[in-house]
Amino acid sequence: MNEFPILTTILLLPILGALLLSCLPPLAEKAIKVVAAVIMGAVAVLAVYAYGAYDFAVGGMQFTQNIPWIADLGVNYAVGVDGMSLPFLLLTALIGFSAVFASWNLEQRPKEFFVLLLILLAGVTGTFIVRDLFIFLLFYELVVIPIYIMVIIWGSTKRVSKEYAGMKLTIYLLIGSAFMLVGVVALYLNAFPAGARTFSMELLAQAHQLGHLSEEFQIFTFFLLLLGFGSLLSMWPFHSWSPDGYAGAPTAVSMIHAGVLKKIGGYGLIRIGLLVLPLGLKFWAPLIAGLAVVNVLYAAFIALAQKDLKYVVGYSSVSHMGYVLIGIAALNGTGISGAIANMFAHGIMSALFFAMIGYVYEKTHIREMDGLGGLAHQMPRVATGFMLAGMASLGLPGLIGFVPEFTIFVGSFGRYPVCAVLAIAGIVFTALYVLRLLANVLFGPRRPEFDRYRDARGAELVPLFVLGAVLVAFGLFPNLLMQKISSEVSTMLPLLASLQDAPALWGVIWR
Amino acid sequence: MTELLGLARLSAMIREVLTLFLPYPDVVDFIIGLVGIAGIFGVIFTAALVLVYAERKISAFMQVRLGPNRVGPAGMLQSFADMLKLLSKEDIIPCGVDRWMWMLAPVVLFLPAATVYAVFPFDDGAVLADLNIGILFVMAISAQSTLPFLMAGWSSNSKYAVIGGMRTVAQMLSYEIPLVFSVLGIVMLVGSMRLSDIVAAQQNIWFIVLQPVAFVIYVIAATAETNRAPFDLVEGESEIIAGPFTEYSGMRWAFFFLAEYANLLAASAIAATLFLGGWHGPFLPGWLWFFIKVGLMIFLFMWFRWTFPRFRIDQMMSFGWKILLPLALANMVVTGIGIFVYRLWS
Amino acid sequence: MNFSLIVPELLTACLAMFLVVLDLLLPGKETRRSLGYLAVFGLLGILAVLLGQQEASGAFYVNLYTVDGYAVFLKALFLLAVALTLLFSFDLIERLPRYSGEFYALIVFSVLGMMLMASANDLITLIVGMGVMNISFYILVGYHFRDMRSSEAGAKYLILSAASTAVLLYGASLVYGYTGSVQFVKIFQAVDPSPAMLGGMAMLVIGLGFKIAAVPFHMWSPDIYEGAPLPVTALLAMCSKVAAFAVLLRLLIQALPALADGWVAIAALLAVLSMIAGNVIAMNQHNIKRLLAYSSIAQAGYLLCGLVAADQAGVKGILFYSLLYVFANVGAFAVITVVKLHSGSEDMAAFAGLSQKSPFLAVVMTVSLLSMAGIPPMAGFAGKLYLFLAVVERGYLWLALLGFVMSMISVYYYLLVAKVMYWGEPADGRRLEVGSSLKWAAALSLIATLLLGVYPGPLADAAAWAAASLF
Amino acid sequence: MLQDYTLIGVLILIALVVPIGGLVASAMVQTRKPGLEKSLPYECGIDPIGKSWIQFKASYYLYALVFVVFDVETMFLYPWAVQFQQLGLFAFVEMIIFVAILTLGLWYAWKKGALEWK
Amino acid sequence: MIGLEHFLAVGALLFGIGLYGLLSKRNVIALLMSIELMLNAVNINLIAFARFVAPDRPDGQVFAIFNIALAAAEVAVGLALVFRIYRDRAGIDATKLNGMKW
Repeated sequence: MNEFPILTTILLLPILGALLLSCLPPLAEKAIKVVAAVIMGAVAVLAVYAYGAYDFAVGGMQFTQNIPWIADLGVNYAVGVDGMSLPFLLLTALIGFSAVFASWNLEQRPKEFFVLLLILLAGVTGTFIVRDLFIFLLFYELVVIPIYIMVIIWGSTKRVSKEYAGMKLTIYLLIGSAFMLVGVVALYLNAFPAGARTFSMELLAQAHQLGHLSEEFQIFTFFLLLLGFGSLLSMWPFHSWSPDGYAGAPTAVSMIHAGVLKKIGGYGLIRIGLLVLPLGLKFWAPLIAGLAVVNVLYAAFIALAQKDLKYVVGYSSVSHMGYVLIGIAALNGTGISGAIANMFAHGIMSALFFAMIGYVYEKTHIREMDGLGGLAHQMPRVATGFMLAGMASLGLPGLIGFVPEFTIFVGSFGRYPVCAVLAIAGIVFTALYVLRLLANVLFGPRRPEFDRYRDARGAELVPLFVLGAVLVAFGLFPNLLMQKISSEVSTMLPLLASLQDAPALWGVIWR
Repeated sequence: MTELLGLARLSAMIREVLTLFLPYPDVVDFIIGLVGIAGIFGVIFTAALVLVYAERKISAFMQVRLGPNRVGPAGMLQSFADMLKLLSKEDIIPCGVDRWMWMLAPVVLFLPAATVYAVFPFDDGAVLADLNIGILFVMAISAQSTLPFLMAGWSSNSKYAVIGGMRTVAQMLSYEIPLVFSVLGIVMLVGSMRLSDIVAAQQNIWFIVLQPVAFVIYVIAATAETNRAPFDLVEGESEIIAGPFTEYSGMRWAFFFLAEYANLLAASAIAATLFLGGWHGPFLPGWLWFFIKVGLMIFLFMWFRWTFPRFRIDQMMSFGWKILLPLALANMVVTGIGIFVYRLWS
Repeated sequence: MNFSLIVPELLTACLAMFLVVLDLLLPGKETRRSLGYLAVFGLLGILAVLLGQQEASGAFYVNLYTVDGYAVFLKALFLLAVALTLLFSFDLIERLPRYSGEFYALIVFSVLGMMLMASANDLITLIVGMGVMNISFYILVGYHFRDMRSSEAGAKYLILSAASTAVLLYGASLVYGYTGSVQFVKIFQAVDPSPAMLGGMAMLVIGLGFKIAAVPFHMWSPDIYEGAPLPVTALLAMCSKVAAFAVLLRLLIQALPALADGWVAIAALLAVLSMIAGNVIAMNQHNIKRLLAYSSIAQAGYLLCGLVAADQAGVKGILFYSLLYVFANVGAFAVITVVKLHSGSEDMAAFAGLSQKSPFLAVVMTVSLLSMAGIPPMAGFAGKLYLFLAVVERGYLWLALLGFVMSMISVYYYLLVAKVMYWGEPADGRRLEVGSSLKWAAALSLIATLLLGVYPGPLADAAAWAAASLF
Repeated sequence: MLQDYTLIGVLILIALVVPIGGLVASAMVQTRKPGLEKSLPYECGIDPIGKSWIQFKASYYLYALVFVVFDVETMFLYPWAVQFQQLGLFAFVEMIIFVAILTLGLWYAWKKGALEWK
Repeated sequence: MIGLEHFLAVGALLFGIGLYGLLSKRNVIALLMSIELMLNAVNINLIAFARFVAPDRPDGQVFAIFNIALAAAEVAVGLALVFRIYRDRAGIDATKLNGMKW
């Protein structure tokens, strides 16, 4: 316990940064941006260090810290990372770092923007590293408010007004979380008898083993959680906030939101849904799989019909989340590993996507595909970023997207063959809309009206390099990622195995 | 001599006689009480007749003229003549009045005027009901006479009456407060609200000496409470005809009149009891002393009437609230301090 | 007699009268802003005195008046709530037709009444405290006498409240008659569930239930809340309700534990009715004050859950929740004040586009409303958790579940307001004028709401300490 | 004690009977000649104009309100005054405070013009 | 002899009358008067109890005195408000107090 509290530092740095920024004069734009960059840089370095320093041999939670927070409720400020949360921590730090640079040219009220950005990042980081459900909830909701404000102030009004987008996003997330709250409180009350109550995720996970949670209770509570996490993960039919929200949000928010925030949903489904309420997940898994297929296909179709770049990527992210869901629903080690990995991969590529769209829009003030074209001539660097993100998105081997998706298919095929096949079919549509996008925006004849726009340069290149490097590196060496994940998933295998005979929705209906 | 002619002795004699016929002491007490009640009504009616005459004579005296002098010797029977006239006058009920209220008003006015007499110590031991809250009873009951004025004024369907009724209420309410506060000093001195105790406490020294300010306040406030000049705005005939009584005539009017004189007598009796030592006095029997003092007070009130010009209503109101009330409060505090100083000193 | 025990009350009374005197001395034309600040800082000073002597506890004047942790906590709550309320309502008070000096004095008097109620340990003190509070509130509710609704609300409040007080008093007289004492403690000793005694207690509870505005004694509150001037509405929603709760808890828990089975069932019924009716009717309101009125009925329902628990945890939940409800209310009403001053209306429509005019205020409003709804990380979540937890421990799981479901329903109408603020287009382009003191109050409530939500520990400890003194 | 009040009750009864008796007696001896002119409300001889139940100036009500407050305070003062000599200095100081508050009220009413005949 | 029950009966009757008036009258003044009746019923109860149940302690009487003071203050404020309403809309019918919907 005497070691350096690395996770707390990661968590506190952005908050300290936010405080520091709020003390700076609002006109010192440069200083504000530099401070934010330095802070997030430090966070990224620490996160990378943590990623590297995690000891597989030992496994489990590491870098832990445990401070009693609200004694009478059994709430502890407990942090720690394991193989499952590490990728998300890294993801957050990298995207956060990139997001600062993606907003480098922001001119409207930069001080407030970066303050909120840092708070947002602190919140997101918090959700991934805390091991206490109560604190998890606090961070979870803490995230919503800065997003809300950032969308309505710095967002852009295109197809829908930014107020509409911000509000829709908030309402969906809040209502989803409201159901989740009920579930969590019910869980808290039922897991342990009075006096021994706790919010600690690990202890709660033992409640199932101890037989404290009845099957009916798990089924009911999991459904409530599914509503919350599902809407965060943009599970159909709770997805519609997502494209609108991305379209309305400023670049950095889109990046963080698509890249990291959504993943809280998937993370929560595994961390709480699977580990704490396994019987519930098992029961609802067929439904999740079914909805996941709808997610994949429906969103891909819609994406095909979109003209606005952000909407294309927005629906694409909804579609990708379908894969994640199907991986979770597979309820085997492979599927779950794939789901986690896919979330990481999608985070990186969608962040890169949004960053690039942000550059294009910032320079040309056009987001419609029809108005763009041939940008590869004028902006080769941006085009490279687009290409990387697009190829990763359609699962090109050698890039980050391939291995996770493949793993998911392998995992889910055994359990839901029809769904898996349908989802694989979805890849075709993905390829279609990604290629259409790339073709429409980047290629084609050189358009002279874009000649006056300069390519991304200087600080703007940071997101491209950082995210692109990860994209390629993790694509070429998937073990960097998969090893961590599977080390953690392997500890879940006994649990998964014990679920084999538990009743599931389909079974109930067939019978 | 004083004992021989005292009312207490009278009641003792009656008791003796009655006990011969009736073996139940309760019933005897009750009958003696009834006799007392009869006495009280006798006093009220006699006083009304006398006072009507006296007022005319005194006003005439003040204005250096004769006053009533035709009916009976020196006009002494004038009051009886008036009474007969009023008795036989036609009872007109004006159209548009609120009938019940209008008819009830004179009756209701007479009630409190008569009831207060129950607690007056006319003589040593001659009290109809020697209540331990005597003075509070007096204050409470006499305050009730506000209501019939308002009833009469309001129900008469006449502008003068309405204005008169409103004025009465305003005036009587305003002077009620200093009146009540002025008596507090005496209660503090005596440590009892029983009127006989208060009288007994004045054996050696009258409270007019110890509470001169209270006396002045009381007299002024009582004048206003009885709606007498210079506070007769209620019925000031040059302003609002006769105020609430404008529409009354005959016997009904007579009862207003009767009640007014009963009130005057009561106010004087209270003053005599509280400030002038009640029935205390040398040589003469107590009840005689009492009536002498009451007579003096009545004379004082009548003197006022023919000496001071009538107040304007705003003057009257601000006088009550801004001068009398603070004065009464100050009097109370000073009395308290005085008592403490006296205690320390002795 | 240990007078140091009642120093805060004495100071409050002095402050109120001092305000009256100063108001008379100041020239007539001057705005009474200085008086307002004096009131605020005076109350805060009294709060400091109160907290400084929190160790002092004991009974004053043959048990008529007790000073214990419970009372101190509630008094601190009242002082804080009123100080904050005054802080945000200066501008509004100065727009009242006349007599803004008295407004401050009356509010301070009402605080005095509440403080008396918090400490009341016998029926007489209870009646006196309640009377002082009530009468101040009658005047305050009808204060805006150019506004017909205000005087109408004042009259209605007076009649209904006085009637309920009469019922309460009749009950009190019966209780006194059958126990021979007015002290709560003696009532406890003499308890003998004869029908008359039970009837008396029932009438007492009905009278207090009216003040709490628990269904079915709630009919007055929407109208009164709508008609009263804004700061008064705020105080009615927070303080008068909590003051009545203070008495109810002391009376039932301290004096009548023997009859707990009976009144717990009644409290549970009232809680259910209040939560359901308050939340359901609130969904259909367009006037923001009415909406908050119904919402406060629902809040009374949540608080009643703590009474159902009838143990230390329940009381702690009530105390904790009351305090955070104060902060949420201050935030919400501060924003409503701005909107009212700006547009002259309290309709939901007047909030349209507030986010564009003042993002800060929109955030304050949203956070406050979400705190009332009980969404983390706002304080309301922790509060509801404490309350429902206490209920569950006693085996009323269904009540807690109902409470949570109702909280979720409430999210709907709270978010409607947020929707209007962020979604709607502002009706005009005028700049929003926000006084600096109002900003302070709003910011304070915002910070407190968030802080209590994230780190409720110390306050929960304080509430637990206060609750412990009741048992 | 009770007998005292019984006597007072009898006194009140008689006081009620006396005026009624007077009215009855008067009714027996008087002559009646009703007429419209006679029964018109008095307005200096001309026909009455307008309604007589008119709205009155606020001052009347203000005085009444101030009265209610002050009158009830005396209720606290009288019991105190009776026991004054036994209670000692402490109660006296308390009552001075009470009177001071009362005076404050009076001053307030004064300053605010409630005692002005407007 | 007159005992506690008689006083209580009077109190209850008075309270009932007040309650009836409160529920049936429409004039605000009448409502105030009904409330006064109820409060006076309480006072009768208190004094009777003080006399018969606990004659050694002054609790009941003190209670009653405070009651009276409170009732007076309530009425003073009530009348002021009624006066205000009367001036504003020339009528004090309680059913007309409907500027706001219930």
